[in-house]
Amino acid sequence: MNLSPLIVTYLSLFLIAFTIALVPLFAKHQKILIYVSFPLMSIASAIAVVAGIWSVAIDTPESVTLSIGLPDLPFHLRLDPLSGFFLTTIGLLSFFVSIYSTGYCKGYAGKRSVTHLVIFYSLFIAGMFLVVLSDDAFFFLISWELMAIASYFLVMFEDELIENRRAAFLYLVVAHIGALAILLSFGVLAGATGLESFSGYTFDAMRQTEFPLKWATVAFLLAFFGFSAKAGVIPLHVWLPEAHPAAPSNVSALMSGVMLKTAIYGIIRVTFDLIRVFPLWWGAMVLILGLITAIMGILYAIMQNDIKRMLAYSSVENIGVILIGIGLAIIFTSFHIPVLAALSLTAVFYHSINHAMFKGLLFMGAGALLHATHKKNMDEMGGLIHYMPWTSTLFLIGSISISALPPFNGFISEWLLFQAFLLSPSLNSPLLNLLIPMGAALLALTAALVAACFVKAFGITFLGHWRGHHHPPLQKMGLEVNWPMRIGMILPALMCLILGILPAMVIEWMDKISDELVGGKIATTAGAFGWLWLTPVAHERASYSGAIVFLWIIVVVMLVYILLHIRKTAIHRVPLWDCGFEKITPRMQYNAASFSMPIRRIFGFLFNIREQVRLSTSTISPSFPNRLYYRLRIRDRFWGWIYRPISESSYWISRKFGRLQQGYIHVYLIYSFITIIILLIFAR
Amino acid sequence: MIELYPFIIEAIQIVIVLLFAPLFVGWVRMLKCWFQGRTSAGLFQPYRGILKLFHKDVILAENASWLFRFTPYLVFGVTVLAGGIIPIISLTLPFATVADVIAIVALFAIVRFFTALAGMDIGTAFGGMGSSREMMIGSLAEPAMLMAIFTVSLISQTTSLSNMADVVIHKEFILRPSMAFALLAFVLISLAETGRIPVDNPATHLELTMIHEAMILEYSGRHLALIEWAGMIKLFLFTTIGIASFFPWGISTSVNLINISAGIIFLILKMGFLGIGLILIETGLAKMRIFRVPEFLGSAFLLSTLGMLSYFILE
Amino acid sequence: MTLLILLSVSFISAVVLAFVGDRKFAPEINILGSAATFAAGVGLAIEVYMHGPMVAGNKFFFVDAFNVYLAVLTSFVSMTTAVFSRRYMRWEREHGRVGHWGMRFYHAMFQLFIFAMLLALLTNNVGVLWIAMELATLSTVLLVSLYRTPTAIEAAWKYFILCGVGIALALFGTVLLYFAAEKVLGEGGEALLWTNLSQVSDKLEPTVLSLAFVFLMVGYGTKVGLAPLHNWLPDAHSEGPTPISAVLSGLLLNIALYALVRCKVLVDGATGTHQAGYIMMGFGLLSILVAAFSLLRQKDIKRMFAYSSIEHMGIATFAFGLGGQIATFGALLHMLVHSLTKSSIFFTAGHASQMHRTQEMDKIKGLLKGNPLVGWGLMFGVMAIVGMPPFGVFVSEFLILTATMKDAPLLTPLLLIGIGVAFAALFRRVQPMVAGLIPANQHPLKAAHIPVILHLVLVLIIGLYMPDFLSQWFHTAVELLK
Amino acid sequence: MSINLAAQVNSIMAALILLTSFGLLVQRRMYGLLHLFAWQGLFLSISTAIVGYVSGSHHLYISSILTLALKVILIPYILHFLMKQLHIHKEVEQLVNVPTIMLIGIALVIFSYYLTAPIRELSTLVTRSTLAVALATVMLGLLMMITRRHAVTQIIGFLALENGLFFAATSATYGMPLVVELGVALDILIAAFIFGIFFFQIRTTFDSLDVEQMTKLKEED
Repeated sequence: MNLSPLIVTYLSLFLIAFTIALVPLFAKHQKILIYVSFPLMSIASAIAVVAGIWSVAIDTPESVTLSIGLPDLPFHLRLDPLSGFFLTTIGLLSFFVSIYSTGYCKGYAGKRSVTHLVIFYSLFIAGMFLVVLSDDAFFFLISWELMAIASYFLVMFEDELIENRRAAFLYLVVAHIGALAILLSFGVLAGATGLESFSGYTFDAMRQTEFPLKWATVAFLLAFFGFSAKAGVIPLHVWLPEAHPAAPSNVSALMSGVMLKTAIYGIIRVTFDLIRVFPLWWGAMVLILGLITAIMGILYAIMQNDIKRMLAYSSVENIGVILIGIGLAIIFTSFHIPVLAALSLTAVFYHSINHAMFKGLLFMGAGALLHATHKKNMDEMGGLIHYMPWTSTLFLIGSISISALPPFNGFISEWLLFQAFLLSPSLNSPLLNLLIPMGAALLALTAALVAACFVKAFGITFLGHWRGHHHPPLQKMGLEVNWPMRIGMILPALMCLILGILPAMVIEWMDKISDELVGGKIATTAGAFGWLWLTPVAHERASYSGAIVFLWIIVVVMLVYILLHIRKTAIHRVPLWDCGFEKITPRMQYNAASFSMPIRRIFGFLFNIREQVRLSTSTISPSFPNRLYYRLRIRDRFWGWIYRPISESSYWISRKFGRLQQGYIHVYLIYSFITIIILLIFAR
Repeated sequence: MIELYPFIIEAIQIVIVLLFAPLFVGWVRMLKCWFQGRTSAGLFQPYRGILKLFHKDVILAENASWLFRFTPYLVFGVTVLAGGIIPIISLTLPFATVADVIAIVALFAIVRFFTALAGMDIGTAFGGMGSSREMMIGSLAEPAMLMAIFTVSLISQTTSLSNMADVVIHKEFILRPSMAFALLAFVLISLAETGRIPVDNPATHLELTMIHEAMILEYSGRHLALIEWAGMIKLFLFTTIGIASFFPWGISTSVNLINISAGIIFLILKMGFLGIGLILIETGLAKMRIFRVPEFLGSAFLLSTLGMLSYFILE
Repeated sequence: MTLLILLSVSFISAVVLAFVGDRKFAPEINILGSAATFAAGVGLAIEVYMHGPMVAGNKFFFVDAFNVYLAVLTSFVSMTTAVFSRRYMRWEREHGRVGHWGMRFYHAMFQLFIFAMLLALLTNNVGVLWIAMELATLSTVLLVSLYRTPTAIEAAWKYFILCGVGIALALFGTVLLYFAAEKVLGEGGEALLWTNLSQVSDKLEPTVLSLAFVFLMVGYGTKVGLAPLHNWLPDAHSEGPTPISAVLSGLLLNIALYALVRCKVLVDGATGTHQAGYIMMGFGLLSILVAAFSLLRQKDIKRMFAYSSIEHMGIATFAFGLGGQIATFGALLHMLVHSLTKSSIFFTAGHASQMHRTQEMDKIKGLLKGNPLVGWGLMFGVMAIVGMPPFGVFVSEFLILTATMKDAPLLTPLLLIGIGVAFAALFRRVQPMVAGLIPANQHPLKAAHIPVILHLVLVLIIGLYMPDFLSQWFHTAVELLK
Repeated sequence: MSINLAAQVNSIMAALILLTSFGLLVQRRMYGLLHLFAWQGLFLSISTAIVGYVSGSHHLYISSILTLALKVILIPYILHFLMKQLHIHKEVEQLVNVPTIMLIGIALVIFSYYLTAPIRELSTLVTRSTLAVALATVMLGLLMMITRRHAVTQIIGFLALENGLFFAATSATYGMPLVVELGVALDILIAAFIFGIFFFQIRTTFDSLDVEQMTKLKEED
């Protein structure tokens, strides 16, 4: 048997199955369970990465039909570059996270059973792998829901907390409704193939069918709705900031980092591979939704004080950025500009893998904080840079990357996206000519707000003084997390850097995907000046070299440092300047709420904010209040706009239906009576 | 064989950036004194200030972390890098391809990011306040800045500053409404980004009005020197970005030594005039309340977006 | 021969249990009888599978792919329910909820009920089908009031009256059917046999048949639990002993639907229009919506799952009404997986309410920790029933929904609303029951684990790997129902 | 007896059955109900016998005898016995708005006639016109169940409804196959025992046979 990417993938899947099978053996020995299963999972993920990279590189789709499934619809698997790319992304992060989990889950040992965690964690990763591999509607949905169920149980892992349960419930409901929409979308597509037999459900049959525009639109809208529900596109996002923080941090990392990407995969697969019709307004719609998602996501993120919630909202923002790219790709394809479409898609892919890396890293960092301090609220932390040097540095790298600062990776994808905006010529559509500048503007605004958000996150959490009640909380250096967790974070941090300084190579690797989907390539130009330079379209138009920026910064910093240290000047450590007060306390620091206050003021109209200030004055000197209460509550407006009405109207209908059954048998008999009379009239 | 000549020009430009930046600040301060009827400290006072700071010992707060000490170096390094990319005296810089204008904006974002973090590191109320305000201003100014430059780059169909300048130099001069909008926006943003009146006042340490100064309040000695110097370079660079995007005429388009020298002279002249313009604005306006700043920046953002829109609609 | 064994075993067991039903070994007899029935059912199925449909007993019985699969399903679920009821009823008896007579009655009626259902399935005679259906109702009516509580009696009375009226209307429909068939097939017994009717269905008088269908629809529809004729169902399910709820929900509804579908095929053949299908779709859709929204306000665990049964019967009815290869396949599959899943849910729900001494869901908590089997069983059962893959219900819902999207796309939003609301409503209630810490009012319990696990594993297997013979079966049945 | 005459007699029987149905609908006294019901059974039995005679299908005689035994003798006796046991034979049931009920009843008869009109055209049997009456009886039985609140009267309504069915089976089609009729009779017998048990259960639990009390199980809150 010749070794091929698909066979390597099998290996990975078998290893996962093996891991799950091992769990019962070690259920009694929780520590061993952790030490066995998570390393196995990381190996399995690493194997998947190999398969993914390989399959993208060789660019020959492989497919296989399993002998299980429905009678005439066995499971179809297919590994093409698109799946390969997402397999790589998912595999990479789960590789890192599995290493991290080995250390992280040790914290649970002795406190609660991790058996479920291990099983569902493995199933979750397997589900994500299978989603990108599946090649028929039925198997896709099975994998999709496997992923959803597994993550649902993971969110509910600490099920004694009512808010976790609520979050998990909300998550599952939204996910399931989304899945139903996807199902219907596949129903439309399969229906268009004729659906003479079950084989109409395969993606292959759909690929070979030309869809009439009307049905293509229905299918696209349904699929987009379904996948958006998973991806957390505003206004379908509300579950996300609830569910992602509720899960254990390693799971949050996976959920935010890669599970959302499966939805992106779904959108791309359905739009560019299955439907292959590109009306302009689809692109415009996706673009607009992406913009709204990005800007609202990051604004909500800035408002959060819970670090994991903040990260979750930031994921919403990143999904928005990715959607912007997809929207542009659709627009350009509908105008038959394959090169620009390829550029946008490349940005999409790049941002997908980037976001997987830095969001994974950041969630792992948040997990490390939780692990060490048992706190999620930024306002109770501070000064941790002294106690957790590793975590803080790695979190800083994550923050820089996500803020799209060179030379790290976040910048590359955002840069590509800006290029796509700027290269778009005057298109023959007034709407787009308005939309594209507005889009660029909002994207720029988003990028800037992200930086503000992560300055806040890092600054409040790691810098300054400890804000908690007991000060100083902890002996120095006693908090740093263990080595598996550190390695689990170091690796994605390295990936952030590598992706940031070697973009041309990465783009060359993944260029086949966009070629296959939209028939355009950028790698020949993108890498035209060697691996050092990224020139997406032409050298004259734009170029960037992450490596040189990186080297330059290092060289100059070193140079200046050395120059300034030739002549020794002393450093005097002194107490803080206290402006003449008696004593400066940690409570005088800016905290999370006050940091975001200016931005809250500016964009306040977008939120449902309730601010309460109450002074309690003593009777002796009324002009000097002895206490001041401040209360701030920020709510997602979409709750009130969409979710509450839906739930309230459901209960309203439910009450009305309840009236049907009022206990009187006579009334029930009347129903029968009326039913039969109506039907008789109808039948006559 | 890589040509050595452009690298020499690159080196010259970096030296010019390093040396001219304090000079420009000195010039502005001098002008300001004259306008306000005071005696100025002289054109070279900024050099003296920086040198003095370099010779002083560093006083560091007890709880300052490595980040606090690392920031000045990084800020300085990044700023100088930006100085090597922007076409100031010549368009044929080897470094010009390292980063385009988006990357330059991102480089300034790095500076802001780390300065803000450093401001929060010590844990004083001032530092946090400065950082918070700085990020607020930055989050509005940065997109506006990008938009303003995007407008120019849409016209020239490139985002590389050198090529943008090249196109503007060689194309026939047309009065474009989009350019006018962009220029106006750019001026507003530059004032905000470089911490000038009416957004920030670089000359005072009045507690509640500080933004940039609040963040670097705890710095001393060489750290402060680096940050101050980097700040001066930043002012200088913003001016040169403006020149390169809107008035590039005079910048050398070849590696010819005469052209380069002409470029330097043009630069000095332009800077001189821009300094006067800056002072006119600064003395004509008063410092705004902090929550008026969003309106100010918002209008800049609006203007720059209008510029881009008018490119798509009118041109 | 196997057919005779199949029917007689349950009848004989019923008679025997009527005398010894309160003894210690009675549950074992009950299990043994059901197991023998199941074995006979499997034997019959193999016969049919090998030799095709058959007619036996002087044309009195008729077995084809459609009813033999339901017969196997019926005997299987009744067997597992018998296993479940051993522990369940022992507990009930130990806690004084039923006495000697009650036990006797319970066991005898349980077997009689199975007999009635099997007779209804296997008979060739439309009239006998009706009789068997009535017998099935009558044998369970008093089981519903077994506990003699006021609500139990109320439920049983409603069940008795509503189903009695319903089934009477079905008889009227049968008479009309006979009226039409008589002209083609001549007087006498021949005119009521499926085998004959289905051959001449295109010759039957369409106006009479469409009238007949109305009566049959309302009549058997009452038994299927279709809205707005469903009102007896939640009451009867919540008040009777849990094993009875399980078989009522899992089996009786199926049988009634079976009768309905058989009639629909005849009517379709006669009228040549899709009118019967539309009526079924309408009932199905209405049931889905009514049940889904009613689910939102449930407080009683068994009552809630009774509504879920209405919803699923609605789905199956809708799919049968929709017709077409894929939808019919889906509907057949749905009947199978629904009865397996729902009975296992009732098993766990019954144990859960025994553990907490109440059927009120607000007081049931911490099942996962308290009794992992019951907790996980309930959790996975509910996951399966709401249509989460990889369980079998998902497969059928997948087929039905996609087929609907193809043939009647405008109805899918309604279906979607129904399924979505039902999903949310069920999960909202089940999650707090299984999650969390063990409450003070929870008592340990020895649960009957085999039936639960067996059912869920079967549903899982069907979802992932449907055996060939099963799909062939369904395909043959689909052909029959065309 | 000629076929024509038989048909005429049968029509009269049908009319009487319909009349008794109306009588059942408005009769307040328990005993009166019981008697009316027995009368209805008797008419049904006679009608069945006549149809049997006309059609020459002899199993209808068995049906006729069965009806006589069950509907005229056994079930009324059981009901009588139960009423005595439960001390309800003297009870008088409150009826609301008799005229309206009557009007609805008449409307139902017209409706039944309207419905069965096309079928009547098809039928070649002499008894064809009785189908409308049978349907009307069924409907009136249902109406009676809807309007009455006493358990016993509900059951009588139910049995009247079954009478209608039976009448349909015999008169519209010259009888169902014997096995079916036997089975139906058996079911009715079992049902009679079951409602007997129920009356006791309801009585002991609720102290009265008024079904209005049984409204605990409902969705409204």
